Parts: sequence; C-alpha cells; structure tokens
Amino acid sequence: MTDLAAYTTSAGEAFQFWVLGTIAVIGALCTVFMKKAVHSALCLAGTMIILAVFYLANGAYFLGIVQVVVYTGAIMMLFLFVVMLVGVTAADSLKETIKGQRWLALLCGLGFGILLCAGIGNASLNEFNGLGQANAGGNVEGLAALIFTKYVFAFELTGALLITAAVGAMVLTHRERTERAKTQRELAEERVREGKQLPPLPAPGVYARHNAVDIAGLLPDGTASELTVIKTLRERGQIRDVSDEAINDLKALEQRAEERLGREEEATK
Amino acid sequence: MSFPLLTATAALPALGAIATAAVPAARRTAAKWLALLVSLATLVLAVVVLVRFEPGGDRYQLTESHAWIADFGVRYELGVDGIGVALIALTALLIPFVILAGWHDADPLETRSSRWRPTQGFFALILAVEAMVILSFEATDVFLFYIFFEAMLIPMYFLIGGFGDRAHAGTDEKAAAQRSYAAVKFLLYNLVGGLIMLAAVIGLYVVAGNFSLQEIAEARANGTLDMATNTERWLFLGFFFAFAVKAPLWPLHTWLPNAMGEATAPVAVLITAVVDKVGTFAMLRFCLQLFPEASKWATPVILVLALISIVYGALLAVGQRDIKRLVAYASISHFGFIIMGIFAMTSQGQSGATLYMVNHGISTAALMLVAGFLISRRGSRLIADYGGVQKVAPVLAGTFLIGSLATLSLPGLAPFVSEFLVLVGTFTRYPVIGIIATFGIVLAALYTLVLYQRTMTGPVKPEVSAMPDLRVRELVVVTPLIALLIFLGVFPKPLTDIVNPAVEHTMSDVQKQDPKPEVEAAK
Amino acid sequence: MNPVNYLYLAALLFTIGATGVLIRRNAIVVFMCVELMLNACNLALVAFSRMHGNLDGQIIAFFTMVVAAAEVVVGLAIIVSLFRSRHSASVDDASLMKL
Amino acid sequence: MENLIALLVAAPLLGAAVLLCGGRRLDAVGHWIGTVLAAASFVIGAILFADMLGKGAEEREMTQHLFSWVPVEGFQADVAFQLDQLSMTFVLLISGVGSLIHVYSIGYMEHDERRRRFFGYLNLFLAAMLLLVLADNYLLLYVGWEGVGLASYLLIGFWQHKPSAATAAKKAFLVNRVGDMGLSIAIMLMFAWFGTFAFGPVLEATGETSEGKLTAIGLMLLLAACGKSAQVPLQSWLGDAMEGPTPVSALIHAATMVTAGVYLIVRSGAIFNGAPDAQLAVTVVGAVTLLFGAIVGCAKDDIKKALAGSTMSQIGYMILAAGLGPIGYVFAIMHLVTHGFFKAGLFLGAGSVMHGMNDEVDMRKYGGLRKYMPVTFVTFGLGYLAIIGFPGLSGFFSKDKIIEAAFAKGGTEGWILGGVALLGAAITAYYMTRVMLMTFFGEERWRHAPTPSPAEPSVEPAAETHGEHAEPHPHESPSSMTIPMIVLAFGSVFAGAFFGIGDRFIHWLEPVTDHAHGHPPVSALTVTLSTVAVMVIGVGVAYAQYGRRPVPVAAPRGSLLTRAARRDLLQDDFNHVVLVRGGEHLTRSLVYVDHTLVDGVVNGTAASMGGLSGRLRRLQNGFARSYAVSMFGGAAVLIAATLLMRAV
Repeated sequence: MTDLAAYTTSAGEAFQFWVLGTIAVIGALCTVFMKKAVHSALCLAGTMIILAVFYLANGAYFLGIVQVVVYTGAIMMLFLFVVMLVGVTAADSLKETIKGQRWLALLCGLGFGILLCAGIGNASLNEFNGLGQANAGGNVEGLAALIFTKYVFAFELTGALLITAAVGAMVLTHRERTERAKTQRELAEERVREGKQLPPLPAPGVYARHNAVDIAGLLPDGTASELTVIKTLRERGQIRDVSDEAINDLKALEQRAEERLGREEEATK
Repeated sequence: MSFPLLTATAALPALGAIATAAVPAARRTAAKWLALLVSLATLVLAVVVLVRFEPGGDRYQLTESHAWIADFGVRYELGVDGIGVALIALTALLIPFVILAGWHDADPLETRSSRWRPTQGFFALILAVEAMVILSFEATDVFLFYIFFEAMLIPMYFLIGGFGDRAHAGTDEKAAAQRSYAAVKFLLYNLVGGLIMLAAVIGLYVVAGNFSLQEIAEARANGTLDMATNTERWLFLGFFFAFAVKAPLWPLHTWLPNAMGEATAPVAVLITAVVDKVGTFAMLRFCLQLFPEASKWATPVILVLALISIVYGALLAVGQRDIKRLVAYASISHFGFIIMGIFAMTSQGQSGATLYMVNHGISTAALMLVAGFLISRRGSRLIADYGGVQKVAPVLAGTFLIGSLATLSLPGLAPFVSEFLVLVGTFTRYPVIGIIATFGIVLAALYTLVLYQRTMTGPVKPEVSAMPDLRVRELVVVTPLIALLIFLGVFPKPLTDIVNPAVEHTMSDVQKQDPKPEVEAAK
Repeated sequence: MNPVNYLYLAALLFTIGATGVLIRRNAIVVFMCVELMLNACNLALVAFSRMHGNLDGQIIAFFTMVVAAAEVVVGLAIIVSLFRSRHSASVDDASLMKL
Repeated sequence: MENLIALLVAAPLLGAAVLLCGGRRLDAVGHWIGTVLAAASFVIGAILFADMLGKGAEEREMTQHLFSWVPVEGFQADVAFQLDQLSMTFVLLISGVGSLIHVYSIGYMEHDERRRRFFGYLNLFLAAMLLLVLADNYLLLYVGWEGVGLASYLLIGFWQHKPSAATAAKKAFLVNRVGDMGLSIAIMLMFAWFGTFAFGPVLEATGETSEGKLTAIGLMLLLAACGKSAQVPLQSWLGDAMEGPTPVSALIHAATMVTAGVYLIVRSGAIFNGAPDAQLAVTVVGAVTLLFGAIVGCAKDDIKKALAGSTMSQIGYMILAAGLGPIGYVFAIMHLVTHGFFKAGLFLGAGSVMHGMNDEVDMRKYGGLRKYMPVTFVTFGLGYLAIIGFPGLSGFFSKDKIIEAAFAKGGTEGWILGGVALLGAAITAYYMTRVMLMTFFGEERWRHAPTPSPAEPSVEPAAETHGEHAEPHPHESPSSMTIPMIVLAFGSVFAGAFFGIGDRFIHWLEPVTDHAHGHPPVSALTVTLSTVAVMVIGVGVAYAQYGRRPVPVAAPRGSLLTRAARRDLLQDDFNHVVLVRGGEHLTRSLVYVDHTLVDGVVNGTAASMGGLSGRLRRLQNGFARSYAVSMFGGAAVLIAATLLMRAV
C-alpha cells in the first residue's frame, strides 16, 4: 500500500496535471507561433504561472513563489518593456526566409522530442520517495540549509554573476557619445545637403476630434501622407484613415437639407 | 663522458642564429659579421670532428646518448659514420660562402621602415638551417632525425619566400607572387613526404619497439627482429618517399626548379647543395640499413626512376631559358646519378654516390654563386639577356666556365671521379642502365656549354657592356671552391679514405658483394 | 498518476522551446523560447528532487533561475543595443559570420 | 730517369697554371714563359729519348707511379705513367711541333691583347696531350683525352666574340663528347670484364676473353677514336674548328690531337688483334673518311678548310693502317709523324699567307703570291710535295707503305682497301695541287678584288692600319713565324727517308706494336709505281683545271657533287635537321610535359581540394539559426547515440 502510494500521486494532482499541463503546452505553442511579440510574451507568462503551480504541487514551495515573483513578475515584465521599446518589426512575420530552415527545425524538434521521451521511457525511474522528510523542517529552511552550507560557493558565484550581468547590461545599453552632439544648424545643413524633406515633417491629425497621433495628415488631394505618423503605429496597422470623413460630412449635410426642404413642401400644401 | 663535440657543432650555429636575430635593426653589418664568424667557428668544429674521426674505427663514433622521451623510447642519440662526417664537413664548409655570397642580398629596401630587420632574419635563418642539417646528419635516433628533417623546412620556407633576387626585390608584385608560390610548393611537397615518413616512423616504432637506429639495425642483422615482408616494404616506401621528395627524384622533382629559380642564388645553393643532400644521405643510412630486403626489392624501380631523372633532367635543362632553373634541372640530373649509385649496391657505386654528394655540393655552389653574381649585375635571370660577358668580365666568365665544366664533370675536376665511379658501379651490375646513363654526360656537356655560349661569348650586348668584373668579396667566395674542385678532382684520396669503411658497412647491411670481374671469375 | 509524466511534460516544453528558437526571427521571441526551455529544465529538476526525496534538485533549479535572470538582463541589453545599431531585432540580420 | 716523366707533363701544366692565373701583370712575358716551358718539356723528352736509345730494345719501357688516384674497394685508378717507344714517339712529336708552334704564335698572335691566355691554353693542351700519351691506364688516358678536348674547345673558341667561333668550339666539344662516351663505356666494359683498366693487365687479359667481348670493347674504342680523330660519322666538327687561330689548327687539328684516335687504336692493338670484326670496322671507317675528306678537300675554296679536309683524309689513312693490325700499326704511326711535320708546315704556311693577305682565307682571292712571300712559298711547296707523296719526301715513304699494307690485307677487302687508298692518293695530289696553284701561281687576283670582311678578326697591324677593304699588300712574315716553317719543312723532307730507309722506325716500334710483314698480292714495286702514277695523274688534272685556265674569283656553281662537297657532303645538314632540330623539339615538348603533366597532376590535386572546400563553405551561410539547427540536430544525434549504446 505504502509503496504503491510511493509510486503514484493523488487523483487530484493527476487531474490538475492533465488540465494545467494541456494549457501549459498550448501556451508554449502559442509563445512560439503567435505573430506579435506581445502575445507571445503573455502566453509565456501564462505557461510560467502554470509551471509555478506544478512546482508547488511538487513540494517546491519556495521555487513556486520565486517562479511567480521573479519570472512572471520581473522577467516577463522586462520582456514587455523591451517589446515596447523595440516596437513591431518586420522580424515578427512567421514567413521563413532561410530555405528549408523551418522543416529542418520541425524535424529536429520532433526527433529530439521523441528521443527525449524514449530516453525518459527506458530510464529506470522506479524509486519514488516524496519530499516528506526533506521538507519536514520547512522547504525554505531546507533550501537555505543546503545553499549556505553545501552550495555556498555556487551561491557566491551566482551572486557575482548577477552583479556582473547588471554591470554588463548597463555597459551595453548606455550609449557612449563619441562625437559631440550636432547643433541645430548642422542638422539643418545636413537636411539641405541630403535634399529630402527640407521643412520639418508635417504634423499628424486633421480635425482635432481624434487622438491625432494615429491619424495621417491629408495631402491637398485628400490622400493620407505617410510622413505624418510614426513607423511603429503604421507597422501595427493602427493608423486610422480619415480621408473620407469630409465626404461623409457632406453627405450628412445634404441629407439634412433635403429633410428640411421636404418638410417645407408639406407645409405649403 | 667526453666533450659533446657533435652537439657543439650543431649548437653553435643554432645559438648563432638566435644571437644574429637579436641584433638591433640599425646594426645590420654587425649581424652579417656575427653570422660569418659563427659559421667559420662551426667550420672549425667540423674540422675537429673530421680529425677526431678515425676511418678505421667503429662504425659510429663521437656518439652521445641521453634519454629524452622515456615513454616512447626516444633518445637523444648522435653519432657519425664516414658519410656523415663528409657531409657535415661539406655543410660547414659551404655555409660561410653562402653567407658571404649573400652579403647584400638581404639589405632592406629604402622604402621600408627602419624597424624592419630583413638582414638579421636572413642570416639567422641560414644559420638555423645549418644547425638542423648538421643535426640530421648526426642523429642516429630515427625520431630525432625525423624532427630535424622536418624542422628544416621552416627556415627554408622563409628563406625562399621572403628573399628574392635583388633584380626584382619585393617591389615587383609578380615576382613576389611567384616566390610565394615556389615557397609554398616547396613546403607542401616536403611536408607531404615528411608526413608519410612520420607514419612509417611510428610504424617502425610499433614493429621494433624503439627508435634507435643502431639497436634496430643490429636486431635486423642478427635476426632477433624480423619484419613481415610486406611490413618492411611499406615502411621502406614510407621512408623512401620522403627522401625521394627531398632528393628530388623524378617525378617528385617539380618543386626544385621553382624553389631554385625564385630564391636568391645563395639560398638556391643552400637548397640543392645542403638540404637536398639530407635526402640522399638518409636513403643511404636509413633505407638501406633498416630495410635491406625491401631496398633490394625496390632497387629495379628506383634505378629506372633515377635513370629517368638523369636523362629527363638533362633534357629539360637544355630547354630552359632561365639560368637558375637550368642549374636546378642539372641538379635533378645529378641527383639521379647519386640515387643510382646508392641503389646500384656496389661499393664503387655507393662510394661514388657519397663523393658525388660532396662534389655536387661544391660544384653547384661554385656555378650557382657565380651565376648569382652575374644575375645581380644585370638584374635578369633570362639567358637571352646576356651575351659577350666574357669580353667585359673575363674573370667572372672564367670562373663560370670552370663551374660549368665541373657540372659536366670534366676529368680533373672533382665531379668526374664520383660520376665515373657511379657509372662503373652501376654498369658492373646493370650494364644497360649504366650505358643509358652515360648519355647523361653528353647532355650535360650540351646544356652547360650552350649556357656558357649564350651568356659569355658572342658580341657584347649593350646592357652588359658596363658590367664590372668580380669584386674581392666574390673572388673570396669563388676561389676556394674552385681550388677545392681541382684538388678533389686530382687527389680525392682523403675523402675516399673516410668514406670507404662506411660504404663497406652499408654493403654488409644489404649483404651484397660486388660482382666479380669475369676474368677472375673464370680463374 | 506516475510523476514521471512531469518529465514528459518538461521534455515536450523543452522541445517546443527549442523549435521556437529555431524558427522565430524576432530576437525577443527567440529569447522567450530560451526562457521556456530553461523553465522546462526547472520543472524536470523539481520533479527529480521530488523523486529522490532531497532538495538538491530544487537548489539547482534555483540556481538556474538566478542564472536565467542574469542572462535575460544581459540578453535584453544586447537586443536593445542591436536594435539601436541596425534598427531591427531580427537575428538573421546579424549574419556577419558568413565568409 | 723515370722521375723525369712526370716533368714532361708538369712543365706545360705549370705554364698553363701560371699564365691563366697570373693575370695581366704577366702579359708582357707570358708568351716567353709558355714557349720556354714547352721547349723544356721537349728537352726533357729528348733526354729521356737519349736514355732510351741507350738501352736494349726490350727494357726500354719505363714507368712512374705517382700516387693512387681513386682508391675505392675493388677499383684501382692510379696516376702512373708509362713511357715506351710508342709514347716516346708521340712525346717528341707533340713537344717538338708544339714548341715550334709556340714560337710561331709569338709572331702570329703578337697584336692580340689576349696573347697570354692563348699561350696558357696552348700549354694546357700540351700538358693534356702528353698526359694522354703517357698514361699507363685507360682512365688516366681518358683524363688527357678530355683535357685535349677542353683545350681545343678553348682554342677554337679563342675569338669568342665571333659567334661562329663560339659555335664551332661548342660543336667540337659536343661531338668529341659523343666519342668520349664510347671511351668511357669501353673502360666500364674493361672494368666489368677484366676488373681493371690499366694497359698491362687488360692487354694481357685479352688472351682469355671471348671474341665478342673484345669486339664490343673495340667498337667502343673506335667510336672514341672517330670522335677525336674526326672520322666519319663524327668528322663534322673538324671543318668548323678552322675558326680557331691558325697555329691552333696546325698544332691541334693537324699534327697532334686529331691523331689521338690513331694512338688509342694502336695502343689497344692487342684488343683489336683479338677482334677481326672490330678491325674491319676500323678499316672501313678509315677508308670512308679517307675518300670523304679528300672529296671535301677538293671543293673548299677556304684554304684552311681545304687543308682540314686533307687532314681528315690523311688520318683516314692512319686509321685504315691501324685497322690492318700488326702489318699496319707501325706505318700508321709513321705516317702520323710525317703527317705531323708536313701538315703542320702547310697550316703554318697558310697562316703566313693569311697573315700577309689581311686574313683573307678565300683562295680565289690569292694568286701569284710566290714572289711576295718566297720563304712561305718554298716551305709550303715542300710540304705540298711531301703530302702528295713525291718520291723521296717523307709522305712518299709512309703513305706508300700504308697502301702496300692495305693490299696486303688480302682477299677482296684487301683489293678494295688498296684501291681506295690509291684513289685517295690521286685525289690528294689533285686537291693539294689545286691549293698550291690557286695560292702561289696564276695572276694576282687580289689586286682589284676588295677583300670582304675577313673570316678571322684582324689581329695584325696590316688590317688595322689600312682598314678592312683596302687592297692587301702581301709581305713575308716575321722570322719568328718563318723559322718554325723552315724547321717543319726540313722535317717533312727528310723524316720519311730517315724512318723508312733500313726500317729504322719498324725496329723502333716493333717491341710495342709487334710488326708483321705484310705480303701484298702484287709486288711492292708495282704498288709504289702505281702510287706515283696516280699521283702524277692527280697533279696533271689539277694543273689542267687551275694552272692552265685562269681561276674565277667568284666560285662557279659547280656540279652537284662539288656543291655537296662544299657543304661537307651534306653531313652537317643531316646533323642539323635530325639531331639539332629534333633535339630542340624534344626538349621543348619535354618542358611542356614537365609543366603541364608532371606539375599539373600535383596542382590539379590542389585545385580539386580548393573546389571541394569552396563547396563546403556554402554551408556557412552566417545565419545563427541554421547553425543552431545543426547544433540541435547534433544534440539529437548524441542522445540517439547514447541511447543506442545503453541499448546494446
């Protein structure tokens, strides 16, 4: 009885595993196949939360919490920030540019997965003893005891690694100014020399009834000018074309005039 | 434990090379003198070796032996037999002349920066080559020999590729390209040969269990170590291939004309007179001694190849337009003679081959160095650019003529003795080959005399009309060589006395007797 | 249920992540896939630690997280500077390794 | 006494060394040094000769062993000399004529700035030639053999700035080298079969050797002799060799060097005696050359070339005689000596004529010179009478004996050879008379004919002072030139009689060459009479053609034979077309083969390697992701591998 229990888990956990596991896999797939980086990030976040649950279920309470706080809380947010910074690029499209890359990748993935499963399959994983006595003094205390005794060196090293990473990130992102900033005059002269777009870019937004940033300014012939809206919005396809608004307004005006005239005909009768 | 004479003989130029390389850029002349003095000191040591060596004594003398790589039984074993002594003497003798002849060959071009130090490099490399060559003549440990046999290539590569004729020094792009091509070709050919030999060396170790030439040879001799026929043949081929490339034997010869054509005359002398001798020397010492049966097995093929080399090299020499390439092909023909003499397996042939190594070294040095002086004056290697030099520079022409006559092995000059010995030695065992080889002497006369006629005689060409005759430095280089040629041609006894015992040893290695003359046989 | 399933799940996620790394061009998404792979490993480690009944597995998982964090910081920094320099976050644009 | 032998060689060798290495400071006295040393060698020779005469016929041979030259296992080559009657004859001839020609050259080369070197070369030649005849083994003889070849190369090409001279020199050396090849092969055969190549043992060993081997050796020796003695088919170089200064032509290409082949054959008599086939070959070569040279001699207008042709034919006589075996050896040598005298004299005379005629060599531009250069005329005339075998003069005795011996060969070949010899005598008389008449008699064709640019560069003041195209002023040569001519003329008159009467020469040489009396089918008197008869006929014909009628200045087109003869019977053309052209094509094609085939194989391998790597390089497309794929695949493969390993 006990050793049977040793080999299986409770039905509740099984249920939880099958449900959440499915979702986790779906999330992972979405991460890979979603077109927009934001969506991938969100799906990944979801998968991570589910994993956190699994950690908890496996008696890794500390890790579960850390997973939620550090990963889902910090790292994924970091990702989102970067996505925001970078904006949408042509790289987002799922169209493959390298010949045969996708099929190769899928093939390798498939084979790898199968092999991995096979490996797990014929690995002799018969012993199964839960974390009963390991977590007896509390999971966090257990971890702490190990980290600060057995793995203290590794711990110190990771600390050093973190600091290095922080410094490295700063170094990388901090842009070193090698040449002095161009003055207004120089910029102007440069523009004249290049000869394209001498005056400042046209402002977006005809009619101030909208949030004008996403509305292309109209050229004299009524078509929208690309120059007036920022690239990212354009690539996200979030620009609203209002070039036909004027016509709509005109239609509305005529309609109203007709209504009024019609009423007057009735009056004279 | 007496004074390690052999080590000293090799170590001196090695240290000299380092010292020369270390001379600061400004002190160019100092570097030249240093190199010259070191080479002369080496010559003195070589003479001491020559004196200390007793022709009648043991086969290997002045031996030294220290453990080196104990795990693989590699030992630092040195020792010389008569052949080695003669060749060491030749090397030590030629290097000072090479240095003197190349006195100005490596002066930096004004265009380069002052920190550029070609001169130091040039002379340091020459000394390095000398050290390695001498060591490979001394090494009696197969692995040790292999190391120097290969290491030699590195300085040679830089000497060929780095220093061209003053005629078209570095400035001329095309010449530079050809030069690097020649250098790479030289390197690749010899490397391939060396690698195959390395495989054979390892194979030998697997079979014999150590690298010591003497031990293996004794074991072979008294039957304690018997190889399977095929093993022996494969190992033999491995060794022979490397030596045939170095020697060079037809059809592995094509690197030599390029290398000698592109390198400066002194370096060309270094190649053909010194470095290539290691190949023929090694055939005599390693192939015959370690694999006597296989040697006998391969003899017919090798003789035919050597014969082809003789005739083919001579014919191609006739066809050349370039003085240095002509000498190169002549050397190929001569190496054919040497190899033929070695594998004729008669004491005349092998003594002849050994003498030939020495004499060919001296005669080619004489001819090539004079040709170098000629080229440096006119700035062209093409025969067609010369004519009537004899009128304006008689001494130059005279020395050139003597060099040519030595090359066609005129009786009274050293090469004749060796060539005739080789021919006789071959003839007594393989008459047909001997007779065909004799055509070589007619062809030799053809190409040397055509060369002399086209360059030295005839109406004086305007380009050469202002050509100065030999200077003192150049005379100092040429005169001793010519004197030596004549002396060894008239009285080669001192040389033969040293060589003969060694040859008898080799003959006994391959268990061959000279064919008895029929009249005595009849009696 | 046999907790070995956790391992199968981990393997699956890892493979998906790896494939993602291979087929996505947006550096950020590639990065996310790497994270996914790391998480899969963590899951496996946690499962192992449960099987063996000691906390070493969790410790390793913990270290993995820390390292992942560091890696993310640096990686994202790289991506940002890359984007700055060549106005694109596509990994294919950085193809200077070609001869 | 023996120790003097080495001095014979050493004296001129020393001279050569001193003169060639001495440099310009010796220019003033160089020629005297050379002459004195040559004379010294002659004096030593004379002393030895006197000593030799003092001994009995049998113990006259002396030897001197200097040192062991090439001591190698089973191969003994010594520097040792052997002086017997045969060598002695040559020594006297060489050093004697040599010294005379040294004296002559003092005058002849007076105005050549390279006279010192010329004398150095002459001494070198003397040394080599004496070494050749004094050596006691074939290898040392070979050294002298090639040494004289070198000397003749240097002297023919002495005026190197003339391309023709340089080419002629090279040609001479090369053709000689072909002969040398024969000699060296012969030596190898001796070594292989007898284990030695010293005269003594070899010639003894001939007894117990098969005829075939002796024939082989003999033929090889014959090849060598052909090369050195300008016998068909290797005769082509002699004509061109006339490019050299005239004293050289007299000394080397008439008196001494070209007779080395005769010496070789006579010296190796024992071998030939044992090989009748080889002997026959020798006689045939001799006979053919005899006619060949004579015919060529008839057609040449260049006085030296005409004399060269006659030299060829006279040596043909000697070779013929030498081929006859014991009945001929002595006469071969005898004719050799007398020929040495009169032919040298003739050449010196020719030189003297050219000396007076601005180096004009074309006999058609001579004529009537006898009253301008009487001494030359007389000496030349005596030499002429000697060579055509005028009764009583030296040529008569020697040539007549050879013809007898030829008949005495017996059988049809005896008749054939004898007939050829007779015919040769007639032709000799013809062309020599022609030379004589064209040069010294007839009207003075040089009066109005402007001399074309001379064949030899002007080294005399005559040419330098009144330029190239001025009309020549024939004048007698200085005494330094005439005295040797007189001496030689004296020799050519009396030598024959001295040797022939009482068979002195036979007794002198017999111990070495063992003489056998030949018995011609017809009486000796008949032979002699017929010889004189054909001589008279030859002279008569020549007189009819050139004495009676005026000689045209421009050579007439002449018959086909004449034109062929002018071109050395087309032998040169043959050589040129077959050997030179063929060789050129061969070498050129070989150069191509070497570059494309032998080298191409290697470069081809290299190129294919390069192509392969280039194709592999495509895989490196630089996209990180494709690298990642390969990594991933690799990982998969690794896992598979491990699993498999676990499985099995």
